[in-house]
Amino acid sequence: MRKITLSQAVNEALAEEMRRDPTVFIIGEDVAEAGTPFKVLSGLVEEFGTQRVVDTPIAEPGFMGIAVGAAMTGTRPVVDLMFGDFLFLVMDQLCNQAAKTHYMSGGKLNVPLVLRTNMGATRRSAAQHSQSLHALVAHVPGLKIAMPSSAYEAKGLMKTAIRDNNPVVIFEDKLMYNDKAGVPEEEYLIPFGQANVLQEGVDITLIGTSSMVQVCQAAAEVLAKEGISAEVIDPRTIVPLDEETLLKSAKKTSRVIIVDEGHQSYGVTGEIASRINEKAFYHLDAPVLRLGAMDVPVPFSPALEDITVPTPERVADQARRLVRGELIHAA
Amino acid sequence: MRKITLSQAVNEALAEEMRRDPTVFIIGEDVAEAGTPFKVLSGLVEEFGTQRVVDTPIAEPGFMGIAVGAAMTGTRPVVDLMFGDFLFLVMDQLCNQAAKTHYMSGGKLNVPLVLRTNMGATRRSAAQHSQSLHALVAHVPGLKIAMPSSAYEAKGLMKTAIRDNNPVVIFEDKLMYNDKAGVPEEEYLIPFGQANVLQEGVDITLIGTSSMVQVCQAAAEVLAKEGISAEVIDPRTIVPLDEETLLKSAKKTSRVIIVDEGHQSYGVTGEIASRINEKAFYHLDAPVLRLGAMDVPVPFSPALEDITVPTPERVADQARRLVRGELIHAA
Amino acid sequence: MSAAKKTHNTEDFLQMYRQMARIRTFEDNANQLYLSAKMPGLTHMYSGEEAVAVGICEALRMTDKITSTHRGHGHCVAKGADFKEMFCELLGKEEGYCRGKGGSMHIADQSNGNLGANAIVGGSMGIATGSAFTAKMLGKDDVTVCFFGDGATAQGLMYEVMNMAALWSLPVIYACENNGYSEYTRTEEIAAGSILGRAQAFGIEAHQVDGQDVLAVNALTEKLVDRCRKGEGPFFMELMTYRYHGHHVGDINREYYRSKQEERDWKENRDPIIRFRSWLVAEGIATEAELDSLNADIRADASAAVEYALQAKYPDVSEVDMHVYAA
Amino acid sequence: MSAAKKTHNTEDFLQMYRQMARIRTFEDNANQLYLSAKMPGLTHMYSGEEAVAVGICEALRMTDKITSTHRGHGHCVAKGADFKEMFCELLGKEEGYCRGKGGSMHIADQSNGNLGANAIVGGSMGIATGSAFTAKMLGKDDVTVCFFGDGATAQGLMYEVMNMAALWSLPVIYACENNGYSEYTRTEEIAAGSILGRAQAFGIEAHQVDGQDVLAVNALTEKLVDRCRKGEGPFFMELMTYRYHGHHVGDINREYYRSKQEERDWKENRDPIIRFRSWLVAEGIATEAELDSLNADIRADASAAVEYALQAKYPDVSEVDMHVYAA
Ligand SMILES: Cc1ncc(C[n+]2csc(CCOP(=O)(O)OP(=O)(O)O)c2C)c(N)n1
Ligand SMILES: Cc1ncc(C[n+]2csc(CCOP(=O)(O)OP(=O)(O)O)c2C)c(N)n1
Ligand SMILES: [Mg+2]
Ligand SMILES: [Mg+2]
Repeated sequence: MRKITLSQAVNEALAEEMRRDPTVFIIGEDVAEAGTPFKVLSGLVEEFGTQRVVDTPIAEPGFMGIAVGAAMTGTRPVVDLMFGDFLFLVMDQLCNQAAKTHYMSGGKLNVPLVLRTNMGATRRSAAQHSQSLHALVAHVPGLKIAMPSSAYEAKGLMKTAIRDNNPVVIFEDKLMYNDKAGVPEEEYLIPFGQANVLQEGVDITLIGTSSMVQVCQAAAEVLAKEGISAEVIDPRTIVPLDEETLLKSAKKTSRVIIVDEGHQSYGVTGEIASRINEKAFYHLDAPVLRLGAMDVPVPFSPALEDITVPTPERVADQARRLVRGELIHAA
Repeated sequence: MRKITLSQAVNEALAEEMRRDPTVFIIGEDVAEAGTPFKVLSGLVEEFGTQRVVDTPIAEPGFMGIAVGAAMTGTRPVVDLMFGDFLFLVMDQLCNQAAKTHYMSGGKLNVPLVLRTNMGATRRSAAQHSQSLHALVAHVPGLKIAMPSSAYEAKGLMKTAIRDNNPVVIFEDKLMYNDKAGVPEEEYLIPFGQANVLQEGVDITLIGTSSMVQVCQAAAEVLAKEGISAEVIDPRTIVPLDEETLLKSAKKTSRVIIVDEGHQSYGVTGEIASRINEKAFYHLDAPVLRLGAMDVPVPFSPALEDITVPTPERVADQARRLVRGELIHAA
Repeated sequence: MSAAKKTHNTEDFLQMYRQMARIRTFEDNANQLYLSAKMPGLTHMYSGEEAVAVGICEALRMTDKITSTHRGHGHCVAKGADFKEMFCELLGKEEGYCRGKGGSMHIADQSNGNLGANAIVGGSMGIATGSAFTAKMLGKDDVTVCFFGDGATAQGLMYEVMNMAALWSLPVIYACENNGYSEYTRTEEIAAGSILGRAQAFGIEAHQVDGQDVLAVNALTEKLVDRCRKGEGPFFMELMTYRYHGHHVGDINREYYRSKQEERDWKENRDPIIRFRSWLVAEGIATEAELDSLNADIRADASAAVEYALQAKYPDVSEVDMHVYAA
Repeated sequence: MSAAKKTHNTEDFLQMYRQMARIRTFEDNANQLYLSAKMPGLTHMYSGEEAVAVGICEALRMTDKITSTHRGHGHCVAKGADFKEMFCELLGKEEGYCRGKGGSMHIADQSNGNLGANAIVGGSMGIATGSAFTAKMLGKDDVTVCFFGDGATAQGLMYEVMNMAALWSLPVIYACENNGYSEYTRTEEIAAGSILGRAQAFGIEAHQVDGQDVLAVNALTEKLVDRCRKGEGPFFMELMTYRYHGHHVGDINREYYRSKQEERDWKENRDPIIRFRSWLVAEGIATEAELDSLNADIRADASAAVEYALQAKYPDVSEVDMHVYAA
């Protein structure tokens, strides 16, 4: 299978959907000629024109609001939010308006929009350009949240997101834009709410989101050499969440670690851990462990930034201790 | 001890702190002559004047930003955000600016401000005026989050919040403004990060936030009649969280339910449950259970709204089943 | 009363009268439901501002869109909604426009182009602009009117979307209902400079109009809607008006922020319905008797709708988690 | 070159020259650090815009405050910062102004009244206005200058806080650095109407000034600062300027959004340092030789600071969770 970058995969997904459906359009800052600072959209304006690849002023709440209204009236906007950190600017339009309109209208109005944004630290971009804020939007009913972990995933999830009749927030890891993966030439979609078991195992389950899937895979490799067989699972979408697959694995391995790049507290790891604890409690041999990013604003200094995020070493270390039963907290 | 309403308690806390410290001021919509729609601030403008009880235009991001700058330069603003739902409008100034400034400046700049807002459904105010959004801000490092559960708590926590050198978000339950409790005439403060054990018990621990403390207490009463002894705990602040007290209780009773009025998924209950599971796992006889608000936008219709939030009946019911060992999920 | 456009016939005029009277009657009934504790929650009355909603909406087609506010009953009626579904919504009943899920502050009537009331002040400005974006992108000649209050001009979102609407020549009309107050605060205290001037600074043609004069509002709107359809939008209108009731139905003691004298003056000397009625009679378009009977019909209609809504059933509890996501 | 105020003496003029030259030199070194892969991340160069920061900051006292932007090195130097702590910060070292935690986009120098750069476009507008609020509330006569780019005028926050600043007569000056571009987009494409007009519509006195003429900028600022201290604020300035480098150091191929000819024209014909240098020499305030030696000193100073910063140590890993909360 040909290999393309995550960036190309997103670009292809958008181009294919825009060809298929003339109501799909892109709106955001420097999306047209510049193709975004990450160059993910290069070439799209040439094919679809500035009416469908729309450059905006630097007014995130404004163009988010415009997208909501456009979506309510018959189009399918793909909003390009340059950095995930700017989510804080569009929360009202996203969470008070887009997320609630279908419900508040008793099902009469739909808001089929996609908010494309990114996440991920260790790019030396400091506290306002490095956050992974997916937990925030996952807390708001009415939104769906997708977290692609590779080029293949990014394309399939993006196409599904565009066809979904609800507001979908899709987080790309900005450090993965140049990572390549096999992506078929033929069209495919990846359904929401179906986790992907990347590797089967019997001793422990490693659940990772976005780039933490790679971190889990790397940890699994290390563990394998030590005779520990890890199952690696990518939930793909955290809303809807494929509880069934996660629970099945937890019951099988009886040990679970959840790895996510959002801040650990009040975030994604706590939710997934709680659901597993609640519904697979009597199958667990050890507490479900969590590894999120540290609860600190992302520091600029490389010396500090690198230790704020989960690494394969730390995942492997925790896994080892879980399997060896070393993590029994003193009474 | 005299009894006063939660509303009066907040008013007193503000007045006392404003008398003590001339740099404290209040800023928000209709806070002066109107004393806010909930009349919580009545009388303050008469005592402190419009220079310190500042009416603003309807511009939440704007006055939040002004408060951040004011706090950085030597004053202590108390921002009045009329409804907790409007948090979505101030997230950038609160989470990208206020929460991170101290860290980003390497400790050189402080942002000692209080954001007073509210939470709570069942007031027939529908989806944009009923949300309990404390989990969102709890996820952001740099903010402290207080959730008073009575007039007594509201006064003591507010005074501590004003003296804290960090941005503090304090959520009042808008349905409790007229609820009375004993509040001493003498000054007192309630330290952050110290949970309150309202009632000791041995069979099960009920952890509740804000008005859910009352819900837990009511459930405990019902359970007591059935011979089930429940311990009721109010964490008071969810950031910082008094893990120690919660773990101690969990280890003692070996069964825990967490009750919170925010949406259940990706919220407060998951975090607290995970920490207890993780650190008291080998002491638990049953999975930690969670009762949050339903994962739906708050509906207007009373017929629907009332069933979205946890009630004493549902808490008692879950507690009973936990104690009786009925909650073992099928493998 | 300003001169009516020649294109209007008797039925057009009576329709404007009828719609204004329907709004007033709707609100009187809603207030009564509140006072008799039959309505859940609070609501914001549109009484006094009828000429704004009616003057504008009578210049629109059914396929044109509007966005509305927390004070939205008037817009909803003016854009063609039925009493029955409206009262059902206000009472949280299953047959309401939003199946009882939205209530007064979120009432929407998609079939008539009302994209919904909004409980976030200024919250619909992006939505209205986006609706105009759709029209332009899909090559339709629909126009969108964005209703909002003077208080909402303080929200930055307005300037963000006006900038884009101007840059992209979108068919949207920003209709600022300046009723002199936002909640308990006078407009002068919250708006520096000039509201019209702000729109103009973004290159948007802006007009002030007497919001108590339904014909003036209608004439201006017709002109602007027409130009919007030709791609000459956006436009901005500031409609000078007044709300008779408190900020919401529970706001009874208002003297600390506005005088009874002021209220009396607007009600007695500038009421949009009284003024228009006199004009209709003076011009020989309708007799007092005809208008009285029209009013009586509206009142009967409203009473019947209220009765119906009071008896109607609440949504089944199983609906609580329906409509969180669209299929 | 506009006439200098009589109050200025030779040292004032040389200080302006020195500060502009220091900024240029700082940026040349920072760019070099990037090109040689010694600096973590990206950074935004201020070169070309020196007269703006210096003309303004030379009209301020140390206790006056400024807020800065993602393109903030110039503001930081102009407000009195030292090279050593600045380069340490850019390299993420412990001795940096923010102990390496902020980096280029968050550099702050509280001791000189710089409340910090900001990586959210427009994000500091509230902060600057709040700083002015403090001055007014505490009865100090400090003035705050809010620096921001033309692109930031699209952010609604600006209109929200200008409204309040105008209503409350706050001592704040909004300084719009109009360098013709926001990222890869020309200002005309993102700003409808008139930037000055927008401020004026909020009742704020607004001035446009040649941002390449340090004396013009300084003279205007002195006047406005003075009036701010007397309670006549707020004010708005639009400073017409140009950035020589790309949007950030990595933005090398710029021809798709602006021509080399345009860049050359600004650099050769409108450079603020060259212009001011000729004026200083023509007026007999300094000789070419004196200025050359001044430049040489600055270059040496910068090299030493860079060397120091490169050798300096990173913060200890234990610092990672320090400063999340203040004691
Ligand atoms: C974002 C937001 N802030 C505050 C409120 C509370 N609120 C509801 S209506 C209102 C006043 C609105 O005034 P205006 O826009 O003039 O409309 P009017 O009520 O006069 O029709 C306020 C402050 C709100 N609903 N939303
Ligand atoms: C809220 C926000 N949106 C977008 C960006 C990305 N961004 C950084 S600088 C910039 C352009 C700013 O233009 P301008 O304000 O004119 O300043 P200049 O770079 O020209 O100095 C953009 C879009 C950002 N940092 N913050
Ligand atoms: Mg008003
Ligand atoms: Mg610029």
